[in-house]
Amino acid sequence: MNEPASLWLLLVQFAQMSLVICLAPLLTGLVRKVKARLQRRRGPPLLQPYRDLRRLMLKQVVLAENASWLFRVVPYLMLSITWVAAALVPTFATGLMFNWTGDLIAIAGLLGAARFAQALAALDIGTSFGGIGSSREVMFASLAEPATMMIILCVALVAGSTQLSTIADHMANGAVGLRVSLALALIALIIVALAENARIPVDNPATHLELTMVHEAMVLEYSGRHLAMIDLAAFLKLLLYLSLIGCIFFPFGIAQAGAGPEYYLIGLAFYVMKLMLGGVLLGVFEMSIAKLRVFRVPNFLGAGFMLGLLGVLLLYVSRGM
Amino acid sequence: MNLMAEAILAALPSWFDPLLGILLIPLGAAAILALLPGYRVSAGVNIAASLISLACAATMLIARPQSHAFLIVDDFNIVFILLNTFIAFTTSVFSASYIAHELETGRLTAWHLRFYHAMFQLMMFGMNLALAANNIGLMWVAVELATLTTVLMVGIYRTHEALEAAWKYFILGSVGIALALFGTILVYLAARPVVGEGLDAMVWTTLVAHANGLDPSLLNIAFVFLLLGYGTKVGLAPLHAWLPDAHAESPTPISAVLSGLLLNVALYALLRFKILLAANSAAIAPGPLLIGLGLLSLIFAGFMLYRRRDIKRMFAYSSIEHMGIIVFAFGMAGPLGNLAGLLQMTMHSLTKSAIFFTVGHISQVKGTQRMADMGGLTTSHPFLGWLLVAGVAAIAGLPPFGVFTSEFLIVTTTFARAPWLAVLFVFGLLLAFGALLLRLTDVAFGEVKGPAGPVSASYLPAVAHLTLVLAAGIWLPPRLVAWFEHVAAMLG
Amino acid sequence: MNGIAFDISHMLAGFLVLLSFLMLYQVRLLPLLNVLAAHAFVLAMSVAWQAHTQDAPHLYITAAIALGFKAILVPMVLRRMVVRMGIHREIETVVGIGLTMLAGMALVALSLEVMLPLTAKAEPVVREDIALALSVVLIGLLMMVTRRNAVSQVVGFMSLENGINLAATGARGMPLVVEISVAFSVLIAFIVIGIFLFRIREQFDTVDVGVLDTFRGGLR
Amino acid sequence: MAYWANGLPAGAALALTAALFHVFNHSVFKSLLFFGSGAVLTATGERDMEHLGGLIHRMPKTAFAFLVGCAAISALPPLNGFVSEWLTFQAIVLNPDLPQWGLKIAIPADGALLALSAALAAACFVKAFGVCFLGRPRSTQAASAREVDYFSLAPMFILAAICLLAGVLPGVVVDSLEPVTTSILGGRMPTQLGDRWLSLVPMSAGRSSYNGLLVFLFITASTLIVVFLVHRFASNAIRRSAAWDCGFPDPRPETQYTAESFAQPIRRVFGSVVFRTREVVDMPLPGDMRPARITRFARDVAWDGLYIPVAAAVGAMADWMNVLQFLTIRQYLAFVFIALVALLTALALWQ
Repeated sequence: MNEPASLWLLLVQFAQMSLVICLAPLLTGLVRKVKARLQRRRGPPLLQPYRDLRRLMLKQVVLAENASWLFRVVPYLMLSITWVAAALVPTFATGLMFNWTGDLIAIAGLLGAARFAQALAALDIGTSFGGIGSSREVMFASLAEPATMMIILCVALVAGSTQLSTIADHMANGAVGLRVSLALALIALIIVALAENARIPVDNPATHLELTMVHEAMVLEYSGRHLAMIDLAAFLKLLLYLSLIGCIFFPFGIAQAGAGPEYYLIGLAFYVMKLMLGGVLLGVFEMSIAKLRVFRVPNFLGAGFMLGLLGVLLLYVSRGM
Repeated sequence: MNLMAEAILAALPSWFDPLLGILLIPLGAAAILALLPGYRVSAGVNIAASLISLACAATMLIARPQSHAFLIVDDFNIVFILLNTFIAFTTSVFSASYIAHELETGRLTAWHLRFYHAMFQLMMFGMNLALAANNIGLMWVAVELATLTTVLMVGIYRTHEALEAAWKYFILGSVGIALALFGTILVYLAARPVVGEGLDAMVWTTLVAHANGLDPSLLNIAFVFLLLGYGTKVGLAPLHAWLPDAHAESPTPISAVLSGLLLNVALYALLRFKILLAANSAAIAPGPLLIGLGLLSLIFAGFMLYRRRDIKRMFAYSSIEHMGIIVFAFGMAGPLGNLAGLLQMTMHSLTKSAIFFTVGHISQVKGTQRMADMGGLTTSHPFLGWLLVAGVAAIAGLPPFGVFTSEFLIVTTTFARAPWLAVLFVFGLLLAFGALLLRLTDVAFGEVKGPAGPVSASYLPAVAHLTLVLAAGIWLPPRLVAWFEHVAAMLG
Repeated sequence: MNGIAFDISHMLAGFLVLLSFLMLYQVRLLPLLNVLAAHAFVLAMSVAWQAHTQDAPHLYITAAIALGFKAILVPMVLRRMVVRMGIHREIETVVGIGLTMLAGMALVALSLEVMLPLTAKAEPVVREDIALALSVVLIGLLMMVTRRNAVSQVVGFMSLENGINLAATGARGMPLVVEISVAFSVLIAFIVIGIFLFRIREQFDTVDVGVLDTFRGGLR
Repeated sequence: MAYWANGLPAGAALALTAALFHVFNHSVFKSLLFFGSGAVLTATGERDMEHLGGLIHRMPKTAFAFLVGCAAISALPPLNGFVSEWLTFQAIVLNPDLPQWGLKIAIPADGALLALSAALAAACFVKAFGVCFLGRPRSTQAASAREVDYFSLAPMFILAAICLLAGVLPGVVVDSLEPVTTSILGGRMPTQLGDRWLSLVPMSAGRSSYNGLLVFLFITASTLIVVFLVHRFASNAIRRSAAWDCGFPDPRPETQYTAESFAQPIRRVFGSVVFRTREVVDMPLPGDMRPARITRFARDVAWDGLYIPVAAAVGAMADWMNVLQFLTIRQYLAFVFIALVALLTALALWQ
């Protein structure tokens, strides 16, 4: 650690971790509220996700006969991995104590691990729903992951490092200016975020229609506390992507490393405001577009991948000028 | 080693001159064999004569007889003489069992046998004379005698194809020989003003001594004629037409001798004149001519290998390909190039004759030479099949065997001096490699085709040759390398 | 070599080249054999004359061989064989007679162009002999290449061999000339016997027509 | 190679270490996976994935080791596969200002291909593990499989441990590779072990670093917290019942996803480009009782594009040359004649 491990820094780190896990359900509640409002209905209250989680936590778990130990271990794994990934992303301040443990690639890797575990759990029961869910998820991943890598490459080339906090600092105060490749990377990141979080154009989070669901198909067999953990992991993932977009592309207001507590509060305020804005935008976007056919999604994700690659190429080429 | 040498020398009677030995013994044996009726005895005499001439050649290795106007033994031709006599000996052992089988099947009658053995020894006499000749005219006559005897042997089966092959060989051979003679006359003409008229203008040693004084332009013309003349006998590409048919239609011991020995003798004659030309600074460098012909025959034979149906004809084309490689190596010249050429020639003779030994027995067992009708050899005749596989692996130039070492040396020298040439060379090698292995898999592996009866074969010669080649591939004794390097320096 | 001797040997060699051209011109087999006999006779004369001028007695033996064997014996045997075996009399040429003559002309020019600047140092008679000998050799080869009949190709080979004999004798003091000419005559003897033994009728290209179709067409 | 050619020893050392690290990793987890498949083969006598399934219930230990292998090969963070991929990415990101234009395009393309292959590997091993070990057994042998003996289990677990250790302590491996890079390239990566908390620092601390140990500790810590919280507050009642069958009570194992159907989406996305795959669906008309069939045609583009044309060219050339075997003696003589005349004219002109 770059300065003596004082209790204060540890405290800030834990504050970030707990903040992340508390805000996640609120964000999803907000998105659902916005969508309902746009459909001219009142919709569930903002805190409904918290109540759902509590209800699921207390309910009894119904396991299929064929479920193995893997099926029961996966929810815990998924929640902890996603929570670690979310904790690594700087929210209200950069340069936190554990920032150098993992960079952007580590976060992508952790998300990959969570997806890997979930796909396996889906196959465990041996019903065709799990199969359809995981095979489609794996197909989307085989396009989304390269796109993520391209975005990371692009951003790393601009900022000179793959470390998230250094990227955020560089973006915040570096004379970055408006770069075409960064814009391309942003659009690609949005496309990947939509695919990863199973939002509308790629997959409908609210549906139970066998043919269309991907994410829901994988978690069909889960119930009780397992389902609660998986839902929480999903909420965390959505929050992670929004904070990722926030800290890389809109870093204003984020507190610099080692700044006083009052900067943290300002940073926190900006962060919450960014989240709310992101949630609303996501709700509006989901309302304005219909779900793509499953085999049109590869073109959609392919476009993301191409944009990322184009961004990187532009960076390589422009640097040579 | 030299302790043992002194012991042998002391034992030898003083009058015995090994040089005359390697000439008179085959001649005498030929005369005797012409009279011997019984097959078993004549085969024995044949083997004995070859063994004695091999012994003489070996003693010559130790105690070098002094050369005179007509006969010479120097470092250069001792390599060829030793190789010739050794392979002749192993071929005579092989031909004993091969001919016995031919007698049973009735393809050859007793009268043929007498003629065959006499011609065999006469051919040996012709070749040894050609190798030992110091006088280029004498060398020409000897090569012509060897050609004549082999033509008669090619036509021994008297089938239509055999006669047609013998006829083609005869005509092309005679035209080649005639051109070579014209070349020899031109060399004499070039030497006459410098060395003076008469016999010593034809003696090779004096020619080399005065090489620089000879008229270069006349030498060039002479070399062109000699290249085309003796080149026909070496079987280089545009002049090769007689070789595949002669090999395919003649009895296998003869095709083994043809590709193992006769090609080398003709190459030896060509190299004698190359030394002459290289010694004369003003004359054109023989290198490019040799490289051109060598490369042409390598690539041509490589392509022709793919469509062959007769197994012996395929290995005949492989001989053309390897003579192309050897001539290419000597064309590259330089110490490493010549060394590689010599090594490649030795390895090729040993491997190719071993292959022909196995192919001889295979065609006897399967009763045919068409590759389509023979298959699954490693299952029907395991020892024979695996011997063939080893032989083909060696000839294709796979690593453990000596052929790979020499080809490797050639490629290194060529890459050092002319990379694009090396690319062409390697392309030719790959072509031949592909064709040979493609054919081998049909014949050696797969399900058994053709009769699978027991075969009474003498495996010893083929095994002896392949072990020698394998040994050369793994470790070359320093004395041998020094000896070859000295010869390579001579070759210029 | 005073003027007269040079002129005679030059005249004989030139006459030999003329006969070679005459051979190219022949259309029927029997007259071709007569020209061959004349060709060998002139060779014998020139060898004898060389023997006389170079006072090399052994050359007379070569002259005798050339006269007896090649001028008389071989053409006679060939003629009887052609008559008795009914070998096809008409000479089929690959390329028209006119074109072959032109090619022959070009070959003579080539050999003169190649040989003469070379042997500048040697005596004029030797240069003449070698140049003309080369042209006879080339014409002989041309004849072998452009004729379809077996016998006419053998005649081409013999004329080629005569050219080489001329060169050998022209090279003053060349040893072993006798042995070489003996070896060659043995060769020719074998060829002639070969024709008779194997009964070559139609195409020299194959032993006999029957063989033609079985062995073309990729059986090999 | 590119960095070395452009005289960047540090970058070259990093790239070479990444490559060597991956070679080491590959040998570890690939042999682990092979041991696993060997164990499955001995236990069930089956190699075809379509006949396996549900082995996790009967061979739990092999399944666990195989799972660690699959996770490692799919480059998932705590394990070693991820570290070598991470190092390779660092090498790619390292310095984009290479002079050669070709490299400017090639390096990002490399990055893209690397990412694509990592993702596809993950997909492949989800399929491998899911179809073989999870779900319900598709054949009697799979149903009656028994766990293999400890002798074959031991190597698997040792290798799995190595995977985890190399993933958690990459510094150890990188430093052991250091003599190799110095001997080959002269340059070397900064020593890793000296750094606090053993984090992997490819170039300089400021740029980027990855700490395998802490990530692993983080994951275990948060898992423990979650487990503690859930077991503390949530109910831990469990009830077993039949899986959701959406109204079609058909227990046959064939209704599960097989390896073929699992890969069908990916094949449809990538296959048409790479292997020219074409799927023909034969749907019977309504009322016609014969089963619908879907047939798939795939072509190996490399085989058709490269090998066959070369073989055909050599064959054609061989055919064309083959004519030369069947000429007449006169034509062969013509070759000799032409060669002679050509050489003589060359000499005449040359002299």
